[in-house]
Order: sequence, then structure tokens, then C-alpha cells
Amino acid sequence: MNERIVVDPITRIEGHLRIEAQMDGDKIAQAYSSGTMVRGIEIILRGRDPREAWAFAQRICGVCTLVHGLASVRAVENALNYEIPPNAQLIRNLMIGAQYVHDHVMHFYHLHALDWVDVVSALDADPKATSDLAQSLSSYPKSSPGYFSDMKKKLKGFVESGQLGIFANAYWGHPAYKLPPEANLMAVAHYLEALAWQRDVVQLHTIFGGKNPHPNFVVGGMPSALSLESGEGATAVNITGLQKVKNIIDHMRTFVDQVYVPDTLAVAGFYKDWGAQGEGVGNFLTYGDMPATSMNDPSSYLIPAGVILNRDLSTVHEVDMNAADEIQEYVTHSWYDYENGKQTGLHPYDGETELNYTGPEPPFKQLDVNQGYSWLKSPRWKGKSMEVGPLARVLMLYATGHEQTRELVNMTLKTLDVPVEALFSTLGRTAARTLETKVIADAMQGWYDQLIANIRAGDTRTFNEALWDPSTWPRNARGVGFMEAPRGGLAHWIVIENEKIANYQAVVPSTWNAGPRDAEGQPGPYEAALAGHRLHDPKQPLEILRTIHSFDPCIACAVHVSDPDGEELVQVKVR
Amino acid sequence: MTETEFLNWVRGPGMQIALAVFIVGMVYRVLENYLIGRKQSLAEPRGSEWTHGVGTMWRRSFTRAKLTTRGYVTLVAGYIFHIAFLVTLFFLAQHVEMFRSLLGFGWPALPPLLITITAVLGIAALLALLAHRLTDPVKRMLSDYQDYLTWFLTFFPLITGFLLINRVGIPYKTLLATHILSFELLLIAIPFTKLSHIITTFISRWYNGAIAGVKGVQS
Amino acid sequence: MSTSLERGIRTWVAQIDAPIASFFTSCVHCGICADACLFFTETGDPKYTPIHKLEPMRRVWQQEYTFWGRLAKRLGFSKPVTEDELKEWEPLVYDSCTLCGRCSMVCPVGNDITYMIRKMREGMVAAGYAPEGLKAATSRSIRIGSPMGVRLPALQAQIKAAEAETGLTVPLDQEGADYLMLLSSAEIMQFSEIISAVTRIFDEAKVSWTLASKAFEATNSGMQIGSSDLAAQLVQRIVDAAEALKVKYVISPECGHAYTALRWEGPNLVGRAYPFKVIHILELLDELRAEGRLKTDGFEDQRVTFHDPCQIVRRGGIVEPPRNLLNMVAKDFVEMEEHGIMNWCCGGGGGVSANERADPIRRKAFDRKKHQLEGMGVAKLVTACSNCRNMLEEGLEDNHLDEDIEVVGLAEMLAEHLAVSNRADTGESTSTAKE
Amino acid sequence: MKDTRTVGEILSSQGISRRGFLKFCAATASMMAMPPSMVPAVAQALSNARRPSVIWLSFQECTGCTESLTRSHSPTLEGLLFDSISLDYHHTLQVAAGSAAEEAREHAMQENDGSYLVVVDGSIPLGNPGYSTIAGISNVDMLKETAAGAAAIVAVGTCAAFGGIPHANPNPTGAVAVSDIIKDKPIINVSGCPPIPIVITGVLAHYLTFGKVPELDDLGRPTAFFGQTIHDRCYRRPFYDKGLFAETFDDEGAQQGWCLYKLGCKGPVTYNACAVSKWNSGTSFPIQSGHGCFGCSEPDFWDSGGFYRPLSATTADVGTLAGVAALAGAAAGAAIGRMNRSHRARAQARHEKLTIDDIEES
Amino acid sequence: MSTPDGLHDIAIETHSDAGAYPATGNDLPILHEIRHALQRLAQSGEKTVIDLQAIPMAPGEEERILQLLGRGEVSATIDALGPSEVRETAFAGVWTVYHRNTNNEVVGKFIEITHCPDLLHSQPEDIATGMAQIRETLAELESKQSGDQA
Repeated sequence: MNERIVVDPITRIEGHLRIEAQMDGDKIAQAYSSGTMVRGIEIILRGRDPREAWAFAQRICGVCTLVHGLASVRAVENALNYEIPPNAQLIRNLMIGAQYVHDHVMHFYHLHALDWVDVVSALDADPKATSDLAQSLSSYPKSSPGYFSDMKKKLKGFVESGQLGIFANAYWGHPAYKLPPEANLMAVAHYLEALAWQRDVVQLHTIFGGKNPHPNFVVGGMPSALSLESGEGATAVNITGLQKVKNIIDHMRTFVDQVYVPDTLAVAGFYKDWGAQGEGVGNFLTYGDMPATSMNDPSSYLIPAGVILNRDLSTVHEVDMNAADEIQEYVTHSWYDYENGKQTGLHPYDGETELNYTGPEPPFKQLDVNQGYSWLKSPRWKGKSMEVGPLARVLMLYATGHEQTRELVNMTLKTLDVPVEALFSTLGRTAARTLETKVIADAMQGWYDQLIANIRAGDTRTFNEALWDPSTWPRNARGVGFMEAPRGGLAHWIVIENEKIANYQAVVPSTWNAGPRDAEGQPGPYEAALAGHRLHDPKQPLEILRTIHSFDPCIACAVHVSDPDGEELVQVKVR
Repeated sequence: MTETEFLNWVRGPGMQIALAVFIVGMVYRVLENYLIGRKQSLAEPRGSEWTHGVGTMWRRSFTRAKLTTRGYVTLVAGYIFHIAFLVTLFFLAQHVEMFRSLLGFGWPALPPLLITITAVLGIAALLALLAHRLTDPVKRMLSDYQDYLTWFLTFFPLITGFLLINRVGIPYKTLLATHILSFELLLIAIPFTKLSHIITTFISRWYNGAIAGVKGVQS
Repeated sequence: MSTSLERGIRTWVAQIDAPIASFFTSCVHCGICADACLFFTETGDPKYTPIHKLEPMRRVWQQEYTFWGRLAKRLGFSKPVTEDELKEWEPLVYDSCTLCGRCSMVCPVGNDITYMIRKMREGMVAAGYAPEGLKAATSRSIRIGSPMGVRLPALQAQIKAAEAETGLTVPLDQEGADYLMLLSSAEIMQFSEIISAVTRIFDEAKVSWTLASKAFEATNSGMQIGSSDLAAQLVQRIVDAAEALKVKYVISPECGHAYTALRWEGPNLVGRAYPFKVIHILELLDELRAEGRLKTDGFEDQRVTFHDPCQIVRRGGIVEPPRNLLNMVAKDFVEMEEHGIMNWCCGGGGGVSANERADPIRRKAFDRKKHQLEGMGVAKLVTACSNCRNMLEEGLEDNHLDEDIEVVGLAEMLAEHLAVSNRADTGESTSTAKE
Repeated sequence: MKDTRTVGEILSSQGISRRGFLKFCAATASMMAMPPSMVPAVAQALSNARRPSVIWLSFQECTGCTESLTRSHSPTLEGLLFDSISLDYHHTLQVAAGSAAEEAREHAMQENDGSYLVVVDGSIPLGNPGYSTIAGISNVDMLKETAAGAAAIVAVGTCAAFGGIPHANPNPTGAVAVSDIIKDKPIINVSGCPPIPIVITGVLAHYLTFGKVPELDDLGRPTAFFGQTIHDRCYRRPFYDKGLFAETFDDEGAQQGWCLYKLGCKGPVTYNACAVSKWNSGTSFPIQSGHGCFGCSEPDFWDSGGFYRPLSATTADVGTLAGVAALAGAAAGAAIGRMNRSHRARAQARHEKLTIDDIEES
Repeated sequence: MSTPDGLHDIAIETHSDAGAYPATGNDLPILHEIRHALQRLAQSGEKTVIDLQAIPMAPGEEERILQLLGRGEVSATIDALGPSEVRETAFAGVWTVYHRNTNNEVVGKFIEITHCPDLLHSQPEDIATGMAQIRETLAELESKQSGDQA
């Protein structure tokens, strides 16, 4: 049977993703990844004040809620050669770090875990045995038999109510679920724990950024003035606030060390076979981030920039984000037009696209994958498809000799008893996410200490006013703001003319990972990773979800439009 | 139109229209008058047109005459109103920000409390002037609809501004938009009404001073 | 529209200039000018508000010179100026305005209302609306040479009398004299002492001067009635005479409007600058004083005050000379509360005195002067305009104050105190001596 | 299978005492911005309230609203999920994917026809149905189909409520709000970008508790949360009243917590509960952390003239305008001025000299 | 770098005058409100509850209000759906009630002006449940006894 399996919506992700898999028997021959929603934020950005761009860009995604705001702020700062005070850099690092820890934990428990954890099976668990299991893995205090007994009781009541809500219609009992009931019960408990934990730890963003999701930034530094004259202070960043930040960092590190890392290892132990599939393209890209000093000093980055080709960790290639022939985007299979034809690739500075939906008229059953089939473009580095994200970063850290990463990776491989090749897989990707969370959570303590040291030395500057007034800017400027978002390398390219945005382009992690085929028919990482998967039951495509979720898709980010002829598009203004 | 659209409109297009009308109108108005021309006096001058003309532009802000009671009402209320209007217009922090957005530079503002007191005095003065216009035989005779219209157009921004600062019940957004609109209406009305005296009074004073100045008198 | 009305309106169109347009544009209807006008202050009638007196011309300006006015006129929305209105406005413009210029001093937006009324009268008279008395005076001026009908023989008689009184020659038609002295008919007829006075002063100061038989009359009814055409004719006579006699200066006498007509309007009326200078008698006397050529003897022992003639002081620019001169002869010289450029008019300037119809309101308006004088305790009211002098005398009489206060001409008063030098000492003949 | 137990029963079945229930009611009333005197009424209503089915539709969105939902501490998302509602369809949270997910939605619709609650986040593109599809169905079709059997609709976030960022100029996809499409159902707009976490749950709790739409303002927002401006309740208001403003983001004024008006704060024209309930368990809110309010709960806030421009500043670009206007005025004035001048010259030329005869005749 | 526990010792130059301290000025009105409520309580026994979450607060302001109210003799902790703390302030009849959820997050903050907060009273429903349980326990015990006897 050579049927086409369609999974739409792919749930437990950010945004709207559709996967079509061309089957060869029970095996996926070719997979096609389609982003099915477009908003046109880059069109909307044109002509606006570059200082405000971050707020628009931030709304690209509410999950990795700060990354686009920060990339945008950095793009403007890069274009204007705008230096920011050291405190602002440290605060940004802390916020990025908190984003990582928060986002990865939420991804693991709330978006990814239920691919591996059978909630219904948890009802058969013995609370006492669960408690034993939990205590064998970690010293986390909430592990008594009573605790798990209550949890089981609650779950039972819920399931018996008949209204399963978000757990309804899932693939419970699917043979691919391999955890024993006790592990399932423990995971369900941690699912709820993580929900409460994340509410606490986002407060780091709230202190510095005023709210979460979508905390505030400002071009030239941070808007969060330090108010330190008394314990109460006049702004959120006062002695009390900084103490709270400290507590949150402790809370994060405790949870990562005592719950997230042990759970990952425990669950992975039951799914070692997933260490041999879902690899993708074997090429990895990082832009680098979290500088100890300044974005202008790549040597101070915690995560280095570079490219790894064909699993070859011995050679790290350099990336030039301004080079016209390195990063290019293709629209051959996307619902856009290029002026010089759909076969060409364009560097984001010259990014020129035209919105042109050529897909089937909804409602439709199947996309025509020979034509455009996604709102995502296909970014390529020197013509090559690249994977970005935790795996890329961990590999880069590993390849560049980052001590802690090497220890963590080796410990993981040893604990799971898998070969190093297992990294290039669905399981490897998920494990890498966990490991880098620990690296970054640990680094946060250092940034925090440095911030306190600066304050103690009397430096309370958080903002540089020098270039705030647009009349001080050159008439023409362009720049790239990049960062390592939790889902991978993210960069925004901005062209400023006469104090206004002339062109704005975001090439985001999920565009790298989830993009469609390019002009030469090279698949994107999702498409490549899915190829070869065997499906137990085409109606319950759990296997597809596992691999797709291992990338942590963020599709609203990935879809982007920038259209010089934006004015010609339909303008519907109601109200 | 929603409140937001209303506010956005008055802050953007509305302000643009008002400023355009004001500038076009006033430049036009001044030229319309000026280009009628006047004969240069052939009489041998005793004094300078310019010195006295410019002197009168300033000098005429202060009266020399002893007036009757009715005259003093106009004078005192007039002073209070004009000073209050100018102080509130130019020295309320929010207004300084408006000017900054228009001119690209700003200046220090005065404390809101002082502005509030000034505004109250200005409002009181305007009310007194209206009452006077309605009761004083001379003013009543001189007045036509325009005098009441311009009174209202001047009063409107002051009273909406006062309510805005003091937040009396009305939703801020609507009130702010109305306040800005009232200022725009005032701007628009200036070239078409006696309000154009904000500019032409200085030209008139110059002419007055010049006419007297030729004869060697500071008028 | 009648041809005369049309002529009036056309005249306004021709007369309105940039200042007038600016003035009308600036008016805020504050009514402060009313407080500056004695016809308002003494009657309380709002129609005497100065700016109101210009209403017809304002409408012409609006309809002819402004965008909206033109549009409204074209669309038929504007109210045209009518004969009836001119009839109604005639007394406002002529009877209750002395062109004293006080309103022009108080207008907060700087309107020179007097300047406007002067132009207003141009149109009024062109349209045929002017008071009979003023018309008659103008007619006499043009046809006879003097508004009061004074002819040369009458002057000659007064010259004779003066020569008899002073023992000096009064030069007439003396070509090459430095100064051509003019007189007003009131001076010739009522205050002829002035002739003796100037003769003695000039003799003493050795001023080379003359009178002209072809142009002895200084007054200009044409300007008062508001006709530049007629005013120009009258000025032209003086210019012709001065040119014929080749004088360097023409002296404007103690007459207010004559000074304005000759000094400030004259060159514009005749269309060219004079080849001579116009000097007011007070200016000349003050110059003589400054040069030490005018010396006085003794002082007035009574309290003295000075009534500033509007056209000479406020609108003539001669503020200090009368005071300098007065201080030479008066020890107890006091100023009225509002004096100098803010003095109140006598009520009879600007042709009002020649307009019998205006008598009642003029007399009422004199109350203003009466109030000014009240409590000052002055015995002498000095002035420098024969018309003012007339009005003041009449007004004081009306108010039974003529017993207490004497009205005196300034030059005359100076002549009375003239210090006569010993001719033998100098051994020179006076300038007036025949050669 | 439909759960017919009330919230009170569910809680008591979990062994929660009446004290616990009362505490729950007090917290709920507080979170719904109700006066404490309403607690007995809330308790009464909750004793009878049943878990409603909720279908959450995500259209042109960024998932920020869902993320915000997960931040609510009172009630918590897990409390909501387990005790209060049955969230039968929600892309980001539900386990099932693809056709299984769609079946869950259809099932919930059939099972609870006429009584389920639809929550929408994201705007709906009308420019082309292909601009946003789920399971091959356009957003507008899915919204209409799902709304048909709903008891009420909650438009969560400014995108769903007012069009939001996709609707911002030039609105490339023709994005509109829920209320532009659905006209025959009660719609509660819970605006904000995203809305405050407990405002989302508070509105859901209100509907759950009382089974009806709360009092709304003229923009369809619950007055309990959107009844006052941020400025009205802002702790920095005294500085505004004193005229003390921060001039930049880290000057002394900023560190002293002075008013952010000059830095563009839109608090005075923004109706939301930020200043009172604050964000993320009352930790802070934008102004407290030094950045002015964007006005994100207001319609068209993206196009309201600049986040860093003070509210009183004009948003018009007036530099060239002033020049052009002055030139235009000069041109028109010069033209009419020349006309005036020649008008006067003509009148002067036509002037007939006035003679004494004219005077004597008149 | 020392541990930041000593944050309060950080030597930061202070640059404010106390007069400019940011305050909504809510403390006074609240105290007035409390005074009136106490009066009502004394006269008619009417209870008043003030929801602190409905009042905008500057940083530290709530702490200042609580400090003003002080601490009285009675305090109690209730463990129902997470801990709740009930405390009498230094002013008799004025109580503070803080509710926390099972994750220890504050979900409700109230000032109650009453003789005794409702939450401290045993609720009729709980009493009924208690009674039933006692009966059940008794019945169990008795049947056990009778069973023993039998």
C-alpha cells in the first residue's frame, strides 16, 4: 500500500504544522512538512520605527517568547553599532537562560512527554513502587507513596469522569508505549509539577521584563531600571526582586538536576531504539550566543558559532551571516514568488518575496508536493540543508571542547549504554535538549553573580541613551541580530533607511528544520528525519509525532513573509 | 469610529490637517493682507519706522491709558486669560512633549499643580469675558457669531484639558482625543477668524508703531 | 447702487492698504478703544466705539480683499453697503470723531483706528456723505482761500495792526526769506495777537521770515472732510507760494490739523517731497530757545497747565518742545493727569468744530476736559492750537469756568515774556528791517 | 460520556472540606475581581456549576495566549483542567494529533451541542482561505462550524478580539477578529497581547460559575478586568500628578520609579488590570519593570502612533508638511495678493478726482 | 564573589529623598476604611472584608500596610487546598487572611474586620460529615463489640 498519511494538526507544538507522509508499505518513503498559517509580520514591519520592531517581531512567537524580541533588538543594535551597558548584557543573558530552562522543561513534559508516557497506564501503577522508583532516580522530595497515591486518585477520578479533555482520543495503549505503569505515574505527576514550577520560574522574566509571555526589551539596553536604595525600592528590580531572581535560579537548577535530567535518562532508558532513527540531514549550524562581554566579542560566547557537516565533529566551519553566498532562502516549494524565478536563492538582506498561495482550495485532503506546499521557505547554508537546535549546540559545544558538555554527554551515553552515533537521532535530540538545559541553568548563576558584583561596584547603568534618538542615525544602515533560541539559531536581518525599516527578514530555527524541499529537491531536516520511519498503525501516527516533537517545532516563527509589493495585497480593515 | 481610531486620527491625520490648514491659512492670510501694499510716505521722517514699529510690537502688550471699569474688566481678564492660555499651552509637560514631536526640541515644564491653578484662572477669566461680552453694551454691539464661536473654540481646549488633568469621570481616551481635537479645531479656526490676531496683531502693531514712528512718537 | 455710493466704495477700495487690512484682520472686538474715545466715555453710547465707526469700510475690505468675503460676495451671501448705512454712519465718522488718535494708542492689537477713519472719510465724502458745515468750510477754502472766508485784505489789516503795535515790520511776500510763516484763519480773525507775538519773537531772534499773500492760510478743510484731492489743492497753494518765495522752511502755526496736513500728508498729497522743510512754530521756538536766541523774562505767577493738541503732539510728534518752552515762563507748571501723547482731545478737532450739527455732542464731550481740569487749580490753560483754544474757551464758558481759567496760546505767552535785548548794544537791525 | 457532577461534588469527592470550598470561592471571587461580599453568591453558584466542555481554536496566533493561560496561578491550569472544565480541543496541549484531534473536536461538539464554550486565539485571515488552514480546513470555516453549536465564544488575546498584529497595517492577510465573523453568539473579548493569565482564567471561571456572560464594556471586554485604565490604578500615578517623569530608561527618574509618560507609556488610555492584579502571580507589570505600557489590550494598538512617543505627542510627520503648507500658503497668498494689489490699482486708476463742485452738489 | 544572601549589605549609593518615595497613598485610606468597619462591627456586628488584591500597590506597600497593622495574639493555619494563614492584627477585630494554593502561591489576600473570620468556624456541612463519620465509626466499633460478644 502506497498511501499518503496526513497528520494535521500536529498538536503539542507552537503553531500550525502539517505532515504528509508518502508510505511505502508501513515505512515512510518521503515526508513533506508544511506550515499552514501565515500572518505577514515582516510586511507589517516595513516603514516602522526600528526601535519598535522588537515588539512586533516578538509576537512571531509566544512560546519562545523573548527570542524574536531580542534578535530584533540586536539587529537594530548591530546595524547602528549600538553598545549596551554590561548590566543590560547580563540581564539579557539571564533572561535567555531562563527562557531555555523554562521552555525546554515545558517542552519535555507538556509537549513531548506524552509521546512516550501512557497516561491511562499510570492508573495501574503501585504508588509505593512508584515512590521507590522516584527515590532511586533522584533526591527530589515529592516522592512519597502518599504523594503518588493522591496523584493516582486524582487521575482516577478524572479518567472516570469520562471527560478526558486534552487527554481524549490519544493513542493510549499503543504498543509503542513502553514505560511501566510506575514510570508513567511518576511522569504524569511531574507533568503537573512542571506546570506549577514553570509559573514560578517565568517570574524572572516578569521582574526584568514586566510580564511573561512577551517581556519587554529596549534597543540600547534593558528598560528595567535598577532601584536599589532600599529593600522595597521603586521598580521591580530592587533588592527584593534580585533576591527573588536568585531564588528562581536556585529553583530552576534544583528542578533540572533533580527532576528533568533524571526523568530524561529514565525515560530514554526504555526507548533506546529511538537512538537509531530520526537523524535528519547530519549538518548542524549554530550562530552562537550568551556573551560574557558583548555580542561583538564572539570569543566570549557560551555557545560558539559554526557549522558541522556530515556528522564530522572534527571540523567546525565558520559562518558569515553577512556573506551573500552563505545563507540563502529558497521558495521553490513555498507559496511565494521570487522576481527572478522560484529556483534562485536570496540572502535575507535582499530577501524579496511575494505571497502567492497556489495550494488547493480549502477544504482539501492532500497537498500537491510537486508545487509549493508550505508557508515556510527553505533556508540553506552554502546550498546545504542544516539542522539547528539543541543537538546542533551540544555537538558544537562538544566539538569545541566545552568541558561540562563533554562530561554530560559521556555520562549520558554511558548511563544509557548507547554508542556515540545515538546522538544523531530522535532520542539524541531530546537528550541534547536536557543536557544543554543543565549547562545553561548552571551558567545563570555566574551571570547573576557578575550582575551583583557590578551593582556592588556602583554600576547601575542598564541603558545607553547615545543612539536612542533616530536623528543620530546614518541614513542607511543594515545589520543582523542573531541568537541561539531554544529551538536553534535565530537571526533577524534589518535594513534601515531614513530612520525607518526598509526591509526586515527573520530566518528562524524552525524554518531551518521544518522547511520544505529546495530547488534541488533536498529535503529539510524534518522531512529527512521522518523518512524511513515504520508506522505501527497509520491511524495512530505516534512515531511521526515523536520525531517531529523531538525538534520542538515552532511554526508561527517559521512562517515568514516579506513582500516589497505588500501594498498590493488585499487590505481588509474591518471595524 | 472607535475610541482608539478617534484618538489615532486626531494624533495623526487630524493634527496634520489642522497644522496644514493653520500654516497654509496664516501664510496666505498674511500675504493676502501684505501684498495689497501701502504707499511709502514722502514726508521727511522724524523717526524710524523700524525702531518704533518693533518697539510697539512689544510695547503694546502693556496699556498706557486709564480705562473705565468695563475697560479694566477686559484688560485684567484678558491678561489672565492670555497668560494662562500661553502658560498651559507651553509649559504643561504633556504639551512640551507635543511640541517636541512637532519641533524636534523641548523645554522644561512647570509643575502640574501650577498649571492646574493657571488653567482654572484662565477658565474663570474666559467665563468672565463671556459674561462681559454678553452684558457690556459695547462688546455686545461689536460681537457677531464669530466672537462666540471663537470664545467656545478657545474655551473648549482649556476645559477639556482641565478635565483631562483632573480625570473627572469621562473616559480618558475619549477625553484626550476630544482635547486634541479641540486644539486642532482651534488651529483650523485661527486663519479664518479673528483668532488670526495671534500673528497679525504683531503686524498691526508694527504698522501702528511705524506710522507713529515716522513722526517720532512711540505709539 | 447709486453712482455716488459706487464712487464711495471704489474710493475705499483704492484707499484700503496693507495696514488697514491688517488692522481689520486683527480686531478682536474687545471694545477697549471705546474707553479711549471721549464721545463714548461722555455719552456711554456704544455706537461711539471707534472701531464701530468703520463698519461700512470693514465690510468693503472683507468683500473686496479677503478670500471668504469675495466668495461670499460672489455667492450673494454678503450684505452690501447701502446708502442708508452711509447716512447712519456719517455722524459717527464726522460728528463724533475728532481724529484725535487716542484710540490708536490703546488698541491692544495695535490698530491705528484714526488712520482708518481718515480713509473712511475719503469714501464717505466721495459718496457724498459729509456734514454741511464741513462742506461749506471746504468750499470756502477752495473758492475763497480760507475756511472762514478770510481774504487777503483782512490779513493785511491785521498786519497793519500788528506793525502798529510792535513797531516792527511784518514781512509779506519777502522772497529769499528763510521762513515762510503760515497762519490759521482763526488766528487771523480771533487770535490776531499771534501776529504781533511772532513778529516780536522773530525780530528778537533774528529770524528771516515772511508771510505770503498767496498762501497765508495754513488750515486744510480738504483733509478734514477727508478728500485727498481737495486737500492736495490746498497744500499745492502753499507749496507753490513757498517755491515762489524760495524759502527754506515753511512754518506751521498753532493749528493742529494744519500741521498734519502740511507736514505729514502734504508731500503725499502733492505726490512729491518738498524742496523746503516744514517746521512747527513750537519746534522752531524750541530750537531758538536751545540756541539761546529766545530769551524770556519773568514768570507766570499763577498755576499753568498745558493742553496737548492732538495733531501736534500725539499725532505730530512734538511732545517736548511745548514743555521746554513753558518751563521758560511758568514756575507752577503742572501736567494734567493724562497728558502728552495720552491727552484728551478738546472735542472739536478733525473738522468737528466746523460742523454745527455736531455742536451738542461736542459740548457734551467737553465734560471729559472739564473732569481733567477739575481740582487742578490752574488759572491758565495753555495750548498751541487755535482750534483747541476756541473749543476750550467755549467749553469753559459753557461750564462757567471761564472766569477761573484763562486760555492762552503758547507762542503768545512766550511773546509776553520775551526778553527784549538792547538794540543799541548790538547795533544791528532786525531781520525784519527793510533793506 | 458526559460528566454530570458539579464542581462542588468534584471537590468533595476529592476529600476537600467545606472550608476548602469556601476558600476556593473566596480566591475565585477575588480573581474574578468581585467584591468579597459576593463570595456567598459564588459559593452558591459553584455548588451547582458543572464542568463545561471547552473547545479552544487557534488561528493566526503566536501561542502567547496559551502560554499565558499556563501561567495562571489562580485558578491554575491544572486545577482548571481537572476540576472545572473539560478542555476537549487545544492544539498546544492536547495529546491527540491529526484526525484523532479533529475527531475529538467533532465529538465534543456533538456531545455538548448548544452548551460548549468556544475559546479562540488568533485572528482569522479573509484575504485567502489558504493563508491559514487546519486539517485542510480554512480558519473561517472552522470557526463558523465550531461556533454554530456554542453557548458563547471567548475571544482570547487582542488578535481574536480585535485583529491584533496580523490586522496591523497593511494587514497583509486580511485578518479580522472573531466578532467580525460571528454575529449570532455572545462573544467575550479578553484582550491583551497576551491577556493577563488570571484574566483568562478569571473569565472562564466566571462563565463556569454563573453560566452566563459577565458584564461587558462597549468593546465586549469584561468590565471587572477592563473597567479602569492602567493609569487610574498605577502606583506611579502620584508622580504623574506631580509632573515627575523619567526621561530615559535608566536615569534617576527611572530608578526612582517616576512616571513613564514621556517614554511613551499608554497607561492612561489602556483598559486592563495590569496595575492591580499584575503579572505572573503578582510579581510585577510592565510599568513596574520600567517599560511604558503599549496599550496591548486596546484595538489597533500596533498602529496607535509609536510605543515610545508620548501620548500627547502628535504622530504625524510634520517636518515636510510644514514646509509644503507654508509654500502652498505662500503661493496662494501671493496669487491673491497680486489680485488684491491690481484690484486696488484698478480702483485707483478709475478714481475720478473729487472736485469742490462735487461737494457742493452733494 | 560572596553569596548574594548579603544583598542588603550591598553598598549602593542612594540618591533619593524620602519625600519622593513612590506610594499610591493607599495605606491611609485603608486604615480609614478599617476604622469605619470596626465602628460598624462594634455597633451592629456587621462584618467587612477588604480584598487586598483589588488595590493597586507600589513595591513594598503591602508590607508597609501589614507593618502598620502589626501582629496580635491569634494566628491560625488552615490546611485546605493548600495552606491558609489567618492572623489577628494588633487591632482586635482586624484580621489578615492569606490563602495559598497547593503550590504555595498566594491566591487570595484579605483584611477581615470581624469577631472571628468565617473560615475558622467549623462549617455545618463539615460538621454533618463529621457526625456521619462518628456514627459510622461508632457503629463499626459497636458491631465489632457485639460481634466479639457474639
